[in-house]
Amino acid sequence: MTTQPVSPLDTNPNLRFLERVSAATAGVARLEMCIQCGTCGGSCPSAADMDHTPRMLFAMIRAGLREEALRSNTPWLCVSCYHCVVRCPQEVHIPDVMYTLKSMAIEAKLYRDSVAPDFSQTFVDMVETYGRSYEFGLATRHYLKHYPLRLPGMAPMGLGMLSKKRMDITPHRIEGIDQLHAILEKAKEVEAAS
Amino acid sequence: MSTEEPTNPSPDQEKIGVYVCHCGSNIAGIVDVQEVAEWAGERLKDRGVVVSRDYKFMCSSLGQELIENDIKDKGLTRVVVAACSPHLHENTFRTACGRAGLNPYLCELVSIREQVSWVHTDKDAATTKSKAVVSGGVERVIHHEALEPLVVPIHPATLVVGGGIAGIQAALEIADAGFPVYLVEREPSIGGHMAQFDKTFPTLDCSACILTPRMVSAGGHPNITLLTWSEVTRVDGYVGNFTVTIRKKPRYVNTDLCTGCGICQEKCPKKIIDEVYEAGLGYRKAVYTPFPQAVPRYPVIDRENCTYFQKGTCRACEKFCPTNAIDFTQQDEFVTVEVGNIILATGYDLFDPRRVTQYGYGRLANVFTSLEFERLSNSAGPTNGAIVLRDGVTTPASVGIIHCVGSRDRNFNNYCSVICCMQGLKFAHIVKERTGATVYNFYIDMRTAYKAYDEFYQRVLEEGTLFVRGKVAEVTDAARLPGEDGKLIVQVEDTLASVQRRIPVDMVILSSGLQPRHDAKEVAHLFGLSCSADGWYIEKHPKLDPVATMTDGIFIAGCVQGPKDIPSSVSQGAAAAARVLGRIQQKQIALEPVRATVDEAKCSGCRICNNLCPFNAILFHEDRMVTEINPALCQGCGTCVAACPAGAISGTGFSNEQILAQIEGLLLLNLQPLHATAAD
Amino acid sequence: MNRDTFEPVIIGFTCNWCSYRAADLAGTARVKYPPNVRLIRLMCSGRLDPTFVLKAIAGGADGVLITGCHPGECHYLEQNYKALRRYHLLKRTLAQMGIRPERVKLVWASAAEGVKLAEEITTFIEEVRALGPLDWPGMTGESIAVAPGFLAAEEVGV
Amino acid sequence: MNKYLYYPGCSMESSARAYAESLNAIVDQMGLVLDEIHDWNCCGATEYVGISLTPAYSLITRNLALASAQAAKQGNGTNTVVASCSACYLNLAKADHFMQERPLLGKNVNEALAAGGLHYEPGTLEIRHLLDVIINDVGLDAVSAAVTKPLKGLRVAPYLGCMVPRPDYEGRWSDHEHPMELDRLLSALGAEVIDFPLKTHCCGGHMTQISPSTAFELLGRLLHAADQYHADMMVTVCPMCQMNLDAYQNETNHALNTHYQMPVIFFTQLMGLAFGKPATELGFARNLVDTRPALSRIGVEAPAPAGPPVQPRKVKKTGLPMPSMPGHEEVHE
Repeated sequence: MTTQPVSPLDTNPNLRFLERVSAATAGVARLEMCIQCGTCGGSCPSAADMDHTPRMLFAMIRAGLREEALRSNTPWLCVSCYHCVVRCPQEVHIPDVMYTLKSMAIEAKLYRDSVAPDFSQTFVDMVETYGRSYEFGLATRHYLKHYPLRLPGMAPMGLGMLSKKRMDITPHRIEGIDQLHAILEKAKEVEAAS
Repeated sequence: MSTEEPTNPSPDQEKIGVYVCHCGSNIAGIVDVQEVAEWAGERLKDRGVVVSRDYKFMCSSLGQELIENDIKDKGLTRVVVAACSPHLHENTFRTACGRAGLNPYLCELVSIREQVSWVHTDKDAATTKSKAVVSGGVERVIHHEALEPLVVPIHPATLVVGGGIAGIQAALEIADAGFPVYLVEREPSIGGHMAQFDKTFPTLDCSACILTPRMVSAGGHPNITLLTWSEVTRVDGYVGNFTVTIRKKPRYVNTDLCTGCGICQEKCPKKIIDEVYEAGLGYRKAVYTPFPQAVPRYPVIDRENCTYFQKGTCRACEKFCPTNAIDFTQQDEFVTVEVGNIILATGYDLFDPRRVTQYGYGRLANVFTSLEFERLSNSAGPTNGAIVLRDGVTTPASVGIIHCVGSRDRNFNNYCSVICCMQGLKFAHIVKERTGATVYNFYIDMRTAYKAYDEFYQRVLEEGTLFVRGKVAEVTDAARLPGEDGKLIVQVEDTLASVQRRIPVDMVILSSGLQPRHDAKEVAHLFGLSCSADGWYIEKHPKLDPVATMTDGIFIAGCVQGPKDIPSSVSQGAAAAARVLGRIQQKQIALEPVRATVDEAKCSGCRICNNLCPFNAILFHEDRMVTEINPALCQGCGTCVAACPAGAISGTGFSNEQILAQIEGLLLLNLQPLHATAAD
Repeated sequence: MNRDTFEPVIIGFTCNWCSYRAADLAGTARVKYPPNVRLIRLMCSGRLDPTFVLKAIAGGADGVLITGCHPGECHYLEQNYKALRRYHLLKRTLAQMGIRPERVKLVWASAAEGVKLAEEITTFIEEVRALGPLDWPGMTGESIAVAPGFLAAEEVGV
Repeated sequence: MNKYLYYPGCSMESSARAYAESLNAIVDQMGLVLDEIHDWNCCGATEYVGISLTPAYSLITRNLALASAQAAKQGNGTNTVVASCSACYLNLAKADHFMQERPLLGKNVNEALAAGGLHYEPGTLEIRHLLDVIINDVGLDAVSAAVTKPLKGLRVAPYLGCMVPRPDYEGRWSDHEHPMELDRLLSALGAEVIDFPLKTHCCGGHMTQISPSTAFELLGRLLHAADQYHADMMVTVCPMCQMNLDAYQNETNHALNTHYQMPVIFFTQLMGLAFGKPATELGFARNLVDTRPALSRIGVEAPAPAGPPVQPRKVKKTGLPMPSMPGHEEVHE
């Protein structure tokens, strides 16, 4: 079951946003199949900290409330536990929709708190540079930027991780890094095109 | 005559009328019906078409008159109607022809709705295909023969399978009308699920109080032969004349001697969990009647659990039986009955909530199924109606009732189980009434659409039951907040407050959905029926023929056709009975004369066909070295027709000529040149 | 014929009890499939005389779809097995006649499988489209007149 | 001898070294040959997908492309990729699944891979998790057979986390919510396995980085439950879970004003112990929460816990019968 294409005659902007979200999601989102039962909101471990429960967010998407939806902190608090997916009676690909909303929010610069997007971006930068994640670099850069005050408290842990060889000071770069770059460049083109 | 080209009668031999139906916009919306009609009138003139019309609703009385008048005025000898599926209106148009004095079997109905307008989107292509379909119909109808229906007598007896409320109702209706009924039930007693219930919504009258009188009258009815602890093993024949074989499982109790005193059950040392009647919540003995008001009152010995059968010693029941009714030597007994009609009322199974692991049934002691709760709240149940936790003593102070368990869920069953909302409300009322506990109903949508149902919802609201709109995410015993210790925590999004809630309760009741019987498919096959993808039996027409099936003479009633509550099951039981009584009153029925016949002159006696017939309708005359087909046994499948190398066997209604001609027509080979433009 | 504009014509044989009802169901459920198929109703797939298929092919059909009840679900108990048997013989014969056997396909569809039937029809149409038009000069109805006897004769052994 | 293509994932060479070391220590006994995918790259964790779709899936799929090429080149008779890290396992499985479910994604990804001279045909590789392979290919009999030092008296809470049993596109796991695989494995090692209710609940994932309060709440729930059940340690299959529960346990204690000292270790470490390997070879030293008190119990009778462990599921025999649960017999309560 795929998202039903909206007829070109239909000027209803609500449908359009729903359609765009579905189209930008990996796999078949099935967002239009949501019956608002709240299984997702009930299952979500971080619902308490969310502006909107996932269910409500989907209702907003249907209502075409693009800005409100993209400003919501809900997608950023999704912990990708997939409880909602396996429980959803309509097989909506909930976490993947959350990923879509994140990328849309970043693109539209609509996210309110920059911690999460920055972390993702930093992580991705590391990966794009080395081909592997670089936890030490990631942690230091991220904490310096967002939790300078948390650093002292973190220090023992950080040192522990280092002393126990659970974190390397130097990054590991893959051999085919150029190949990877080529692939990612192309991927970005394709993404921009679609 | 498969080796010959169809002989095309010259136009002046036949006068064919073609009628293209708009079916409102159902067909006309996609197919240019007017063009199809005109095309047929033009291009098929030399094939014998003398009149070709399109009309808004051919099946309407006016549409039918149109045909009748043309037959009378224009002397039509053949009629082709292009409209809906023959399964819907073939009879309508045949009858119309009959009224106008044309043999009904000279009419051909071709489908341009189910097979064209409803499944295609390209108007031109759909119109073109319709032309081809009409052309096929015209070529076919030329080869139709005037036939007389086969008239067979209807045996006055009826078989009802399933002794639940639907089956009981059907059996009583027919028996009261004075005709014999065989009522077959798999369990030791009739009564079905209704016998397990405590109260019935929305009136809250006691289930047993209204059911048992019916059970008793069914059990004692002079026209009803009760066959409990029995199963149908074989069905032969066809409408009006079924031969049914029934296996009577050994009761190991001589029912002629047994008085149903119950001493054997007292004395039997073997206690087992009763998974059927007590829904696993209570115990029974190895020799048992499921419940005190059982009909018949005779117990059965459950061989798998009987100490004597398993270990060879015990025989306590036998020792103590005052009338020596215990008989360990009984064997399977097969009885064969002749019936004219069959009603299937085999009911449903409860969805097994173990599959919804997040609700914890089977892991968390105080999660109960709806059937368990019915037994729990039943004054004749394992706790004499005391609503207590699994420990058997503690009365719950708070109860959560979860709707839609296993229903409306693509992970389990897509359909709505219909009864769960009202059942949930009923449970809420009973819990409040008996325990004063705080009750929560967790629902997705409240569906109380039936007489006095929503009023009951109102009543339960007034009684102070709390409603939370949200499909429960999980039930857990992992406490983390104050007040959760030792409780079951129901975690749910309250979708109306858009907030996640954790609600601690002592007891959770799962309003489990209804499912087709585990063996529904096998049983359907046994009776030659088909199941929907979900496994429910398919009715002949969802609106206009809800209790008949595609197999003539076999009817369905109750949950076998889909989830339903008691009133609807009873209505269907009565409705099926009415259909059967109608049949019996006619005393005979006209069957499609679709039969195979052998042209002895052509039969080479090669006997290829002889071993092809599953109905043993084909017999071979050694003396004359020819094969003959018994029309009474022939079911008209045509396999022998297709196999005969000499083309000596022909199948009325589906002769080689008819089909080969239809192929020609469909491929527009019947058109004179220029047909490239006509439909390619 | 130009392959891009080639629209295959398919003749489909259906069983009155399962696949024809499946086709009806597809209709009532408004399931869509391409209009290239034209269906004929038989009482049973067992009724399918190989001549019908050869006739259709000779008459210009690019493919023939044979549908019946699932094995074990035949309304006439076991006749669909006979259809299956003939189907295999038929494919051999077609090969001998120089016709790609893939142009004939047998699928099972119960009365409840409207969607499945629609899918099967769509797939088959695409398969035949891929095979291209069947133009077989000199092939006429008469030239296959001997076929059924010979087929049936083989059937005795089967 | 079972041979597989092996995708370790970044954490195996950093935060989850203990996992890598203990796995190395047992592969031979398990008859596993893990043929590491040459020059594999990071799977992007849960970060890249939240930024850009095609690049994220191209990053993941490069590994699959390399793997299938490697398999083809060596013709080493396997098309199964084994991942030891949950997030990696899911990402690889997801890429393979979605490229089939949404052909457009497959087309785009392969267009990108082509720029690196690579191609992956979705569906050609089978992506499985290490635990799945050990349970279903090696088999519990082989595991029990290898046990020389049963973990008698060690109360363990099996903790799978999210991304192994869910979403489970291929239906490889016994259940999404309460799978029994890890329980069975640990029982086979002789440990006393708790029917841990939060077995597949969330550790917070990257919330430790972006919303610590959220993470601490979730970590707190897990530690609390494990403590309630008087677990000596939590046993996990996931580097992220282990990292969060172990490395952030102190911070969690600070944040929630609790005092948990719950060791969290990898199932492979326990397998090593049960197979008689010295603890020193199994990376126990790398844990931040001291594992010695718990380990000291193995082989010795465990002293009675302060209070009886909470066993909410005990049902009085005098009460109403419980519904039977197939396949759950071996679980301790």
